[in-house]
Amino acid sequence: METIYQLLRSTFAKAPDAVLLAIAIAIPILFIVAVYPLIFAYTTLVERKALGRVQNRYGPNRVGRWGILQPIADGLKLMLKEDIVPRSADKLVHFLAPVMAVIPSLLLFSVVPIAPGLVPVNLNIGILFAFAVSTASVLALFMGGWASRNKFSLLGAMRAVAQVVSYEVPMVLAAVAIVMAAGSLSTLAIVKAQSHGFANIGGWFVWRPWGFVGFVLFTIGAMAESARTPFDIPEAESEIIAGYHTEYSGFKFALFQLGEYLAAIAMAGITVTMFLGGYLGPGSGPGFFGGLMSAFWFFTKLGAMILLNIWIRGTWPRVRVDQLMAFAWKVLLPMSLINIVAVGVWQYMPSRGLAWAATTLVLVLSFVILSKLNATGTIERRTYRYAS
Amino acid sequence: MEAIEKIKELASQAVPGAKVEIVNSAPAAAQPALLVDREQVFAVARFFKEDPRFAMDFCSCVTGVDYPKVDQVEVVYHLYSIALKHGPIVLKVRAPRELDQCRVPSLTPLWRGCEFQEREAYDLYGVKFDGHPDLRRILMWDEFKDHPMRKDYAPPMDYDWEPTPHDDTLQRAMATEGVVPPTAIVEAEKAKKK
Amino acid sequence: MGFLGKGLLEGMAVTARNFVGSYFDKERLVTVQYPEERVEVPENSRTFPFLVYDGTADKMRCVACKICETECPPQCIYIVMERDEKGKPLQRPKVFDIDISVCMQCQICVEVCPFEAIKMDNDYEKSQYGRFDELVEHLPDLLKSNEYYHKVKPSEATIVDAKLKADAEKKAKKAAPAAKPAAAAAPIPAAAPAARIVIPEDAPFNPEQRAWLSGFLSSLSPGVAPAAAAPQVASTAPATAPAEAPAGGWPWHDPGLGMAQRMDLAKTASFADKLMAAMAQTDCHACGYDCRGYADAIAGGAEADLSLCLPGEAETQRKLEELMKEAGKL
Amino acid sequence: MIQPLTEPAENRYTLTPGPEGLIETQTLEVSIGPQHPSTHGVFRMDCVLDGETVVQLKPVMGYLHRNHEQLAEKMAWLGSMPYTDRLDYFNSMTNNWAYALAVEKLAGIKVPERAEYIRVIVAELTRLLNHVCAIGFLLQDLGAWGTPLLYAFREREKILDLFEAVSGSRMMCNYMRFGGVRVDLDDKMLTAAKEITGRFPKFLDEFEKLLTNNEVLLARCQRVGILPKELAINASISGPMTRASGVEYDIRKVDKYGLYGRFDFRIPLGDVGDVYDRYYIRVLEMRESVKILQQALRDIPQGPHLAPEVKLRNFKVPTGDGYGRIEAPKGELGFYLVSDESGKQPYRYHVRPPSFINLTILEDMCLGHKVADVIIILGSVDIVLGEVDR
Repeated sequence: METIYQLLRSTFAKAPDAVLLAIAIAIPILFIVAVYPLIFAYTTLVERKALGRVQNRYGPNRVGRWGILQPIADGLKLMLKEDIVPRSADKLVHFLAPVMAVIPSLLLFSVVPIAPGLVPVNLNIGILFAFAVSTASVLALFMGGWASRNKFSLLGAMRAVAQVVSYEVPMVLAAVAIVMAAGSLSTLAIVKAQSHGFANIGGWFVWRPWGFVGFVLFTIGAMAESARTPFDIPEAESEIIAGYHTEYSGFKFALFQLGEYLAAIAMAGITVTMFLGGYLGPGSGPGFFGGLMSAFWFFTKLGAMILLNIWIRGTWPRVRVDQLMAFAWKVLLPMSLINIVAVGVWQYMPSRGLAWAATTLVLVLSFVILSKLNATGTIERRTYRYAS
Repeated sequence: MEAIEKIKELASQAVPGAKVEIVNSAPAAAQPALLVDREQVFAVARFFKEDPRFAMDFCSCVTGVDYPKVDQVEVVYHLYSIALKHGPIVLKVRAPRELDQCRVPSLTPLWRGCEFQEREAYDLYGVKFDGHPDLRRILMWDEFKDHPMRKDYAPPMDYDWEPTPHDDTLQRAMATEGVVPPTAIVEAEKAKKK
Repeated sequence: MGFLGKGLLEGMAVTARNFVGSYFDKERLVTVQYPEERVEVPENSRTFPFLVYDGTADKMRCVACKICETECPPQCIYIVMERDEKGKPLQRPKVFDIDISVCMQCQICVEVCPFEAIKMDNDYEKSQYGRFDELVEHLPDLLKSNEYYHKVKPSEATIVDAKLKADAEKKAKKAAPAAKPAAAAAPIPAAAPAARIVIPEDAPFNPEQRAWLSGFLSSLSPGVAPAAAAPQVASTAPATAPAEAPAGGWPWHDPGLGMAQRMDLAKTASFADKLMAAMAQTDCHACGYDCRGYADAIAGGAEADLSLCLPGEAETQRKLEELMKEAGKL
Repeated sequence: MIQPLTEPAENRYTLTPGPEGLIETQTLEVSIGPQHPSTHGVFRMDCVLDGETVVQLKPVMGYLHRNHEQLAEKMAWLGSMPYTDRLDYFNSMTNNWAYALAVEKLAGIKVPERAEYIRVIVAELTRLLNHVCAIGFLLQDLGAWGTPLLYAFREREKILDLFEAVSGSRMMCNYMRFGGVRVDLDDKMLTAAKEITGRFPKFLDEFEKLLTNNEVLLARCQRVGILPKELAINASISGPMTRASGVEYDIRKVDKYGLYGRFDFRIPLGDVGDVYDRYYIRVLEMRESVKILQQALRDIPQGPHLAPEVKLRNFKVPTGDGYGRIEAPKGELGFYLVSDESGKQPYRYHVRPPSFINLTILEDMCLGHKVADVIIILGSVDIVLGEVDR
C-alpha cells in the first residue's frame, strides 16, 4: 500500500492527498477481492480433478475444455439454487454466519506479501493480526451451527470451536519461534530475514531444525484451523451430515465454502511467508522483473502447499474428535514449546555447527520422549491365527 | 449326534412332564423336529443348551408358521452347536391362533440371538413371547394393527393409489388373491365425490 | 518395524502412484465416458423381453398360450388371445403388453416359453419422459424380427434356429402320410387369417372328409412348418410322448376349430379323445403335456387338475368338468 | 449366560450431573438416519448422546420392508428365485445358492458336479466383491474421501462384468436353478475368471499398503466396538464378525455343502474382535477365497450344468419342511421352507438374513463410544438393508 502511495505521489504531484490515499487503499482491496476468490474457484477445480485422478477417474471435464468453466458453472448453480432457511432457525444469525465466514479469511490476505514491499498492508504486527483475524472465523462456524437448530449442526459447531481454539495455541507458539528468529512481527521483515544464503533459498527457515519442526507443527495446525482432512471433523460427512452447514443451501453454502478455502489458502500463504521464504527464490528481488519473479515464486509455493493439502485429503482417513484434541494438547503443544527453547539455544550458541547439533539433539530427543509418553497402546501390530 | 428318537428320550428324561413328540420333515431334508408343549419348551431348550452332549449354544433361526387349518401358529427354532459343530435340533412350539392366547415363552434369555427374530415373529405372526426384554414391532411400524404374515391377512388398499396403464393385469393379479382391486376403490371414491 | 507415520507415507505413495498412473495406465483410469464411448454388451446380457417373428411381422411365433403370463413373477405380462368373429381362437395374441416399469428382467418368461417366441433384448436405453403409458410396451413395440434376434444374440439364435429346423423336419416326417395332415398342419399361428381355410358347416361332407379336406387345404398354406413344429420345441418339462394318432388322425386337433365343432367331430370318439377335443389343440405344453398327453393323463387319472389348459381358458375347463361329470369321474 | 438389556427405555436415559458448582450436562437425543450419508441405506439408530459419547442406541429398521416372504408364498418355487437377488443385492449369487440349496434339500435333487464347481466359483467371486466393498465402505465411513471405496469398486466392476457375461445381469443375476445353474461357463468366461483371480492378490497388496498400516486407521479401529466371543456365539452372530471374535465356525467347513469338502482353505480368526479385526479378517478371507478359486478353476470337470430330471414348470416339492443354509459373505444365510400338499408353491418361506441378526448386538458394541465410532462399528457389521428389512 505504501509503495503504491509513493508511486502515485511521485507521478501525480499536484493531486489531492485524500484521493491518492483512497486509490492507494482501493487497489490492494480490489486485488485481494479479485485475485484470491479466483484462486479459490480454480482450487476447487484442481482439487476435484486431482482427487479424481487419485481415484482413477476423470475429474469434472464437461464444462469447457478440461472442465475449465466448471467453477463458474458451480457458482451459477449455487446462486440459482433455492435459499432454504429452517422454520425454527434463528433467521438473523443464520443469515450473518456465512458473511462472518468470508470476511476474516479475506482480511488474512492483507498481510501476506507477494513481492518485495508489495504487501497490501505492511503492518508491523502482521503475524499477530493474522492470528487474531483467523480465530474470528470460529465465530462464523458456531453461529451457523447454533442458528440452524439442527442437532448435527450443533455437534459440528461444538467440534469446530473445540478444534480451532485448541489448535490455535500450538500454531501461535510455532510462529513465536519464527518471530524470535526474525526479530519482528511484520511479515515483510520475516521474509527479509530469510533472504540470505544460496539463491535466496538457503536462508529459508524451513532448512533450520527448529524451522522444520515449526513448519510441520504450523502446517498441521493450519490444516486443523481450516478443517481440512484429516482434521475435517466439524463437517465429517459420514458422522454428522455436513456439520455446521448442514442447513445451508444455495449461495450461503457457497460463502461457507469460500470462507473455508480462502482460510486454507491464506494459511498456506502465511506458512510460505514464515517458513518457505515467502516470495524469495532465484531471481526474486526489487525492480519490475524481480517483483515478477517474486510473485511467481510466491504463487508457486502457495500452489505447492495447496496441492499437499489435496494429496493428504485424498489419502488419509479422519481422526476422531478426542484423538484430535489429545494430539493438539499432548503432542503439538509441548513440541512447540520445546521448539521455542530450541530457537533460543540456536540464537545463543557461539558457533553454527554447535547450534545445529544442540537444537537437533533437543528436538529429536523431545520428539522421541513425547511419542513414547503418548503411546496410548491402541496402535498395535497384530498377527492372525488360522483355524486348524 | 444321536438319532432323533434318542434325543427325544433324553429330553423327556431331563425335563419330566415335558410332552415331546417327533415331527418328520421332508423326507429328503431329513431334519426331524421335536414338537414341545408350551409350558416345558424353555426347560427343554435350556437342557439342549447346557447339556454337554448337545451344547446347542447357537440358535440360528427363529420363525413362525401359520396353520389356519388346525387353528394354530407354530414357532420353529433351529439350534446348532458351535462347540461340537453339529446340529440342527429343530424345536417347534405351537400356540392357538387367537391373538390373546397366542403366546409362547421367549427363548431370548437363553440365546440373545432370538431377540430380533422373536420380535419379527411377533410382528408378522402376532405370537407374544413371554419374558422377551422388549417385544415391539420391528419391521412394520408401531401403529400397524394386523400381523401381515398370517394366512388370512388381507392387505388393505388404503395407500394413495395412482392409476397405472396396467390396471387390468393388476386387477387380475389381485383377483386371484380375492382382494378388492384399487380401481374399484378409486371409482367408489370418485362416486362419493360426485 | 517402521516409525510413527510410516503407514501414512506409504498410503500417500500409493495415491501418488495412482495419480501419475492415471495418465499412462488404462487400468488406473477406468471411467467410461458413457454417451461417447460405451462398453460392448455381452451376449448373455438381458434387459427386457421382445417377441420374435419369422419373416414378416404377422408370422409371429407367439401363440398366446399365456404360459409366460402365468409364470411371470411380478405379473407384468398381459395377453389376450385373438379370436375371429365366430369366437374361435386364432392362436395369436390380440393384446400383448409388457409393463417394463414392473418387469424385473428375470428372464423366466423366456425360459418357460415352449415356442422360442419371447426373448431377452439387450437394449438398455429405454428411458422415457413419463411413468405411465410410455413404459408399457404393446405388441407392435415388442415384435422384433428373427434377424434382430440374430443381431443381439448371434450364437443363441443360431442354436434356436437349428432346433426349430430339426423339430420341423421331425414333425414333417411324422405328418408325411397324407392320411392325417391335419395333425401336422393344425396349429397355424404364423399363417394370416386369410390363409386359414375352414370348411363351412353346411358343406356336404361327413366329419372325416371335412377334417381331411381342411387339413389338406391348410397344409397348402405357407409358413406352416416351423410354427407347427414349435410345440415340440424345448418342452422344458419332459412331456409324455404324444400317442400315435389313429389312421383317421384327430380331426378335432385343429386349433382353428371352435369348441362346438371340435366336440362335434369327437362325439363318436372315445372318452380320452373327447377330453382331448375339449383342449385348445395348441400342444403348447402349458399343462406340462401336449394335448393328447393331458387328455390321457386325465382319463387315466394321473392328472386331477382340470384347469391346466391355459389357451383353452375357462371354456375348456368347463367342458372338461362337464365331460368328467358325464363319465361320473367327478 | 448373557442377560439381554432388560430395562425399559425411559429408565436408561442418563443425566450426568456435573460436580458441585458446575452446570449440569444433559443428554442429547439424535436420530442417526434414516436419511444419513453412512447408514448404508434407510436404517435408523436412535442415539442418546452424552456430549459425543453414546449412552443408548436403538436400531430401527423396516423402512425397506416389502414382505418378501409373503410374496414368495404366493408364487411358484422358481418365481421367488429372482426375488432372492433383491435380498442382499451385493451377493445375488450366494442368495440364489442358498435358496436353491434349501429347495434341493426338500426335493432331494442331486446337483451335477460341474454345476457345483460353477456354484463354488461364482460364490467365491461374490465373496471377493462383497468383502472388498465392505472394506471400502468401512474406510469411507472413516472419512477416507472415497479413495479406497473407488479402488474397491474398480476391482468389483471386473467381477461384475464377468457376472454379466455369465448370467446376463450385473447384480440381479438370477443365475442358479434347482439342480444346477442356468447357463454353462464357457472357456472365455473361465479364462476371464482366471485372470481376475490372478490379478486380485496384487490389488489386495496395494489396498493394504494404502491403509492397513495407516496410523490414523489403527488409532480409529483398534479396541473399538469389541465383541466378546461368548456374546458373539450367544447372539447368533455369524460370518466374518464372529470369526473376528475368535469363534472357529465356518459353514463351508462344518456343513461341507456344495463341494467345499474338496478344497483346501483356512479360516482366519481374530483375537480381539474389534473393528480392526473385522476389517482385517475380511482381507484374509479374500486371500483364502482366491485360493479356493484357483483350485476350482484348475479342476472344474466337464459335464451337464443342470440336473436333467428337474422340471422348470409345474415343479413340485414333496410335503414337509427343511432348513438349508450356506456361508454367505455376510454370514449364515438360511432358508426355512415348508411345502404343503399341493407342493406347487412354498407354504412357508422364511429367510434367515445374516445382516439382520448381526445387528442384534449393535447397541452392546456402541455403548460408551463416540458418534464417529458408531458409524464405523455399523460399517464393520457390514449390513445391507435389502436383507435386513426384506
